[in-house]
Amino acid sequence: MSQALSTCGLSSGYGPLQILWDIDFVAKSAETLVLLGSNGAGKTTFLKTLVGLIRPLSGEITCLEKRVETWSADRRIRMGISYMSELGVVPSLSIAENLTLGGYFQPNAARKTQLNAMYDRFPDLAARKRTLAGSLSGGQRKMLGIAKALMSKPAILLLDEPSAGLSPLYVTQMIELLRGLKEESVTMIIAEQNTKFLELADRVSVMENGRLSFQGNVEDLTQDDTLRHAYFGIH
Amino acid sequence: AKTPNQLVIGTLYASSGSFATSSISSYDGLKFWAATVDRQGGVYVKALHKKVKIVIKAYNDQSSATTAATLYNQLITMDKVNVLVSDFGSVLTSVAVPIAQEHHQLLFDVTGTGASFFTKSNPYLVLTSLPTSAIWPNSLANYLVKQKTKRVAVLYDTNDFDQSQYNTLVSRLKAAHITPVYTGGVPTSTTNYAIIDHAIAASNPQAVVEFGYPNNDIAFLQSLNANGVHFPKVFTIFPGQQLQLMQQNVGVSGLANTLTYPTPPLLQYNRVNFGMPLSAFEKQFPSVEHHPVDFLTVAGYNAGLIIQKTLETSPTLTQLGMRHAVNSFSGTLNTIDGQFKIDSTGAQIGERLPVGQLIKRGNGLAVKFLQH
Amino acid sequence: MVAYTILSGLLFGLYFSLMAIGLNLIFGVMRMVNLAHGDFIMLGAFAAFFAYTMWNMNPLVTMLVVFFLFIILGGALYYLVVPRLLRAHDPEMLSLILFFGLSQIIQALAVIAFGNNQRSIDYTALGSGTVYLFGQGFEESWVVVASVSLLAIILVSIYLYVTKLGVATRAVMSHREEAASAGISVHRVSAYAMGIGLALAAIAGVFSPFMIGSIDPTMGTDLTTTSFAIIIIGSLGNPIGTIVGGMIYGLSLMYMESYQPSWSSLVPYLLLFIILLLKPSGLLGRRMRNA
Amino acid sequence: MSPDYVLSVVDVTKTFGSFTALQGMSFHVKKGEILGLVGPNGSGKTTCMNVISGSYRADRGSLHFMGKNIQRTPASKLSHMGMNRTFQIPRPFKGLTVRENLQIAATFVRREAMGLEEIASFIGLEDSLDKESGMLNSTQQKLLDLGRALATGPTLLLVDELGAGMNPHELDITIERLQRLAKQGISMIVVEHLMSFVRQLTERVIVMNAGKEIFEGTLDDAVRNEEVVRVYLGGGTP
Amino acid sequence: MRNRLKAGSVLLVTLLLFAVGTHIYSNENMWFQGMVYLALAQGINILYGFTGYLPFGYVGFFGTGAYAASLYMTDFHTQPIVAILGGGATALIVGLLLSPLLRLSGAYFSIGSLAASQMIYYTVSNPALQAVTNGPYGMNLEAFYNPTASYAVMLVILALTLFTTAYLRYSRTGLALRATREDAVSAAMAGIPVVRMRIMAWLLSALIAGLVGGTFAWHISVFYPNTVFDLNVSIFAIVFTLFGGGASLLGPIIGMFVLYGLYNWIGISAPQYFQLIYGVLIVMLVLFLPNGIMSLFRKKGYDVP
Ligand SMILES: Nc1ncnc2c1ncn2[C@@H]1O[C@H](COP(=O)(O)OP(=O)(O)OP(=O)(O)O)[C@@H](O)[C@H]1O
Ligand SMILES: Nc1ncnc2c1ncn2[C@@H]1O[C@H](COP(=O)(O)OP(=O)(O)OP(=O)(O)O)[C@@H](O)[C@H]1O
Ligand SMILES: [Mg+2]
Ligand SMILES: [Mg+2]
Repeated sequence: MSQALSTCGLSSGYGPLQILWDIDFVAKSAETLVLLGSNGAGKTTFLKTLVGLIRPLSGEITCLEKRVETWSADRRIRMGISYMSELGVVPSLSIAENLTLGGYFQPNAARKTQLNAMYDRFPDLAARKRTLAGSLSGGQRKMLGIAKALMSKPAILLLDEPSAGLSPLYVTQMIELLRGLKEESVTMIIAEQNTKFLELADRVSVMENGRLSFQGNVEDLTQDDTLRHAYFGIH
Repeated sequence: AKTPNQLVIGTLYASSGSFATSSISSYDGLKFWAATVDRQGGVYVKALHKKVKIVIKAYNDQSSATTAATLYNQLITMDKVNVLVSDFGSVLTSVAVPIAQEHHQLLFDVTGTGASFFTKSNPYLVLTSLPTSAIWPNSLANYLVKQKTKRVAVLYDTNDFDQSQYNTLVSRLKAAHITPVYTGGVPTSTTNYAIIDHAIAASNPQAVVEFGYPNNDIAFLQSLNANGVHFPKVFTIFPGQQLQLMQQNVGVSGLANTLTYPTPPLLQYNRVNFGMPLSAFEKQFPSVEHHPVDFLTVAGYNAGLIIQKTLETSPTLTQLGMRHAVNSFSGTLNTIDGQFKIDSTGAQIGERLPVGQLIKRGNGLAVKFLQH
Repeated sequence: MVAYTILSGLLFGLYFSLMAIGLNLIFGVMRMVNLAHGDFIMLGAFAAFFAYTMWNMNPLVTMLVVFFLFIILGGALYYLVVPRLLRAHDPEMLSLILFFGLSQIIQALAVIAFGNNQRSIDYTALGSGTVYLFGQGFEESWVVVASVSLLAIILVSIYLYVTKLGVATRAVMSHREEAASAGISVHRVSAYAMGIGLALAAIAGVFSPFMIGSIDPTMGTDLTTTSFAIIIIGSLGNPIGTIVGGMIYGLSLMYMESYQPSWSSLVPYLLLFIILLLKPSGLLGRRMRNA
Repeated sequence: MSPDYVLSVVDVTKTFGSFTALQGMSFHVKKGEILGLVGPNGSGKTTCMNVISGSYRADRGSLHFMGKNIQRTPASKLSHMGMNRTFQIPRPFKGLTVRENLQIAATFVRREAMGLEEIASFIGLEDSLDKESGMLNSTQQKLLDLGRALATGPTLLLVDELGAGMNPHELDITIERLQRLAKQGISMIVVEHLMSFVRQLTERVIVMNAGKEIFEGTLDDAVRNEEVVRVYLGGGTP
Repeated sequence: MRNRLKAGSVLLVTLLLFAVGTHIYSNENMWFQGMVYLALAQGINILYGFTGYLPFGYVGFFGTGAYAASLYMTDFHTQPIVAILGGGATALIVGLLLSPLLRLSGAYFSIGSLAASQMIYYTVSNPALQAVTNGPYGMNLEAFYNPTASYAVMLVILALTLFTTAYLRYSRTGLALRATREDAVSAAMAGIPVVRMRIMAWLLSALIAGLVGGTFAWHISVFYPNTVFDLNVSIFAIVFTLFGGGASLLGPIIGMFVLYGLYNWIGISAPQYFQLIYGVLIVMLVLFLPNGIMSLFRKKGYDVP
């Protein structure tokens, strides 16, 4: 299996404030990786750096065999990365426009078919095409966010807390959806807190205070006492 | 160094803002006068019994009255100028009047003709050019009456200068039993007269009088041309004062046949007994100041002449002393700008403005005098 | 008289929309309050003046040249100031001050370069005839300008609401970081918007000698306030609203000039004020939830 | 109106334009009770909190807090009366320090409440008191919202998705904190999607769907309710 | 305690400087205008620095105060000082009438207040109201002209203004205003009566501008509507505040001394380039020192009043 996305010695942060320290990370092609980590550990920062919204301080990022750390975000996204941020949507555009935005680099015809596919998959969105994303509830926004991220038929999908604020039914649906994508061999890196997502994971990475403290499969994680304690509580 | 070997004249000008064009002209006129006298070794100052060079200290008020107030103060209190000359126009002169009075400094007012400035209680003010605006329109009123113009439309801009013209004109006309068929005041900032033209045309006038500042006159005359609205007689003020500027903007055909108050250089006074006559001024001024001759350059120059005469006459350099000297030669002085004569409040009453019509001659315009 | 007033209000309304739309675009896309807007109009006006007096260039040609020049100028200006400004705490308010400074610079340079005189272009440069609309005669130049304005506004609307770049532009308007996450090159899109915004101001300037009268280096300040009134009446950040704003402004201004000229200067501000109080987000504004 | 009720909501309706977000909601909160408010996304839970806390005004219906009609009472007044809340998207005073954030609430609402230090350690921010609150991460900001609410000494606390984005360990700590507050007699309405969280905290839940109440009772009964399962929980119980 | 000492000494030094200033540099008009701008800058500071509302039309209150005070003097022959108080009160009433503007936010508010001030201006200067306000032809208070007394009154008003800002800087009212500025919804939840606090700051700044306007009118004694409704008055006051740094006592003082000093210095010696230099300075300031001079001190860890 080839590598889809990897970093080597990656450090990153906001201006003078360094958040990530020396991260070596590998995601193989068609693999699903769940990124755990307590609050403020730097998961969001890591994803943003991968996609190019934050310039790394040092280190390398390799994506689909190309060195991309100096590339702008749009260039990386055009290569086939897709990123769903914690916010996920553009508030003052309508649902339809958000989706168009998601398929920005697609040819017109492909975008149309993909758009219809999304409406089929998310009937709630189809019902309110012209509603502004900004007036949706928290969970509705997440749904729109994921649909938008899928519009570009990405090879690599980065998701920042897709389940935060989702109702149980939707969480189940979200997991089903991602399982489908997994079968389509999309490489996924999912920053999550909800342990149900571990069902999906081929491997797990744990981030602590801006460093990668664990990378391995789910069994190894549950075997590790300290980690288990930290991430699954006392149960 | 008991006796100074130079005299400082302090003044303001506006390099930007709404009064800039006029202000620069009159400032250039004053500078020209200073250059002229300095070339002859200066002005003879009676109080010092010798010739003294003239230095002009000038600040830029950018057409702001507030800034001007500070700068007048600066000239008086910090620079301690010997002679104070105001900037162009009523607005920029207005703030100088109380400041000069408070500091007992005589103010030579070049063109600030607002009637309210001149009071018996303030001896520190002298107007050097132009009559106070209240007496300008006499000749115009006489002309209209004599021509039996029954239907007159009067449009004016709402500022001191134009409003007092308007008031005077209308009361003179009413005295002759002519009630204007249309009157209207518009903001001085008006630059588009198309709609107003239509409104005036609806009253079907024989003569239309527009009192404005240069910008207003330009915009008004332009819109008449562009609209194709035609009035038998049209009067505006500034073609007579700043013909070149008007001609540039309105064009010869746009100005042809309109009425105005001609002033120097359109109007030539022949009995000049002090300073250059018009012909000499027209020859020398452009080469010194690189600025075409217009009325305001003449007015600026004229202010210099009045100051010169004051210094030559006054036995002392105190401000009130100079004021007395002005009184002493009032009525005897004939300059390029006509007779200089002031009343007891310091207001100019010697100059009278005739009415003239601009006539196309060759590629340019000439004046036909209609009423003195 | 009534018909004349209404029609001229509509003609001027179109022109006023053109005058203001660039300001709205810039505000919408990058939340920058361009207080130098009127000064760019002034620069356009002087471009038209010099092109006409020196080379006898038709203002319509000047318009095209100016449009491309100002797109470049706007793009450059964007990269020079905006990215830096956006890093500050309250960019919207600071932009107000920054562009005020810029406005001072432009005015000062213009006074130094062009002098203070009022200038105007021969009104026949855009056609000297009279055009009859519904039995009322109008200056040909008004009709030409109004038509060009209409065309320009339609093009802007197509750009914003039909093209993909337009969706991207509006995404940037809404949320810069989210737009970047979707793969949009935020800086490039914004630079375009800035360029187009200034270029629209400049072409409005090219026509100003025919619509608002003579020009001078300090004319910009008033035009900026008028433009603001127009876009707020329509709604800030909504370019289509600008057309509504321009029309309302044009009509009420012409009405007042015909019947109550001394109160006409009050009109834009009164309208603006009333609309702000009745519907704080402008006539076409939509509100977002806040909790 | 029973004096035992801290809050009663009767027939409250709220619309946004043509969209009805709340449709005749009625319920009450007893003294010292933690009421769970759950429901699918967009069912109107946050809107309900907004109406109660005075951020929005109800179009119809009545609201009583501590026996007083609060339909037209502004939010600031409510906090003086002893009602406070946290936000789904946290909103601290970003330019001010954690300490100032807490101080403001404490000085403006003079009710009996925990001391500043106590609150700070309660929400686990005792080491960040002089940090600008904009620099905190989102969970910390949510906790700061909670801290600010506590500084006003509330009798009723509205907690909107405090747990979203916390890992299981942090969730446990948070649950324990909220239970401690309940023991002190603070009534709460808790909106949350994590069923384990809701189960540990509440005895009674209200399930909403499309702006209406569809169920009231214990969570265990809710889990067996057909409609609740269909619209909210889906197949398996989480 | 230390805070009070610091604020007190800043206050005292500033006032003392203006009290004896004319003996150092005798252009008293320059000092007077300096006080005018400083008081206005502090008025802006109270509103913008503490609540985030940037009133572009602040000059509306200034002009209102100037006109009201003048009319009280000329039409009712009141004592200048009483007339100035009346000017302040009138501005306060106008502020109250305009308080719905506070429903707007950000640029909307700025432009809305600008519109309001233009409305006042075009109403006051309208020829149709010549009988009341003398329309576009301005006011003449020659009969009351007294530069020395008006200078002293201005000094007192400045003292009150500075004192008010110092109070806000350190009181819980000031903290509450700043919280409102950060997040109004949260501020309400913290028990702050948001609307009332905002209106209070708004009225306070209106009152200051009204008093200053009245005194200015008395001092200058002849003026036209566009002198006292000149937009540049707002803009200067805003730029001075931002240059120094808002929400502090010292910021606007520094801003005024540096920029107004520069204004006079360049304006007097190199007038043709003044506007250019000023513009460049403002642009640089915003780009490189967006939080004002005070942020330099704060970065170094000094707590300045
Ligand atoms: N724009 C920013 N400027 C400065 N610091 C920031 C910024 N955004 C985040 N941080 C800091 O960076 C650190 C890591 O934040 P990050 O958002 O990456 O964490 P996370 O693991 O995604 O946490 P969460 O679970 O809350 O989403 C935190 O300490 C946070 O305070
Ligand atoms: N200010 C508003 N304007 C327009 N629609 C709104 C507004 N506030 C809420 N809504 C709508 O009301 C509905 C309920 O929203 P609300 O935020 O209350 O849902 P919720 O139950 O809290 O959902 P979630 O669990 O996803 O947070 C949603 O469909 C939302 O789009
Ligand atoms: Mg995160
Ligand atoms: Mg919610």
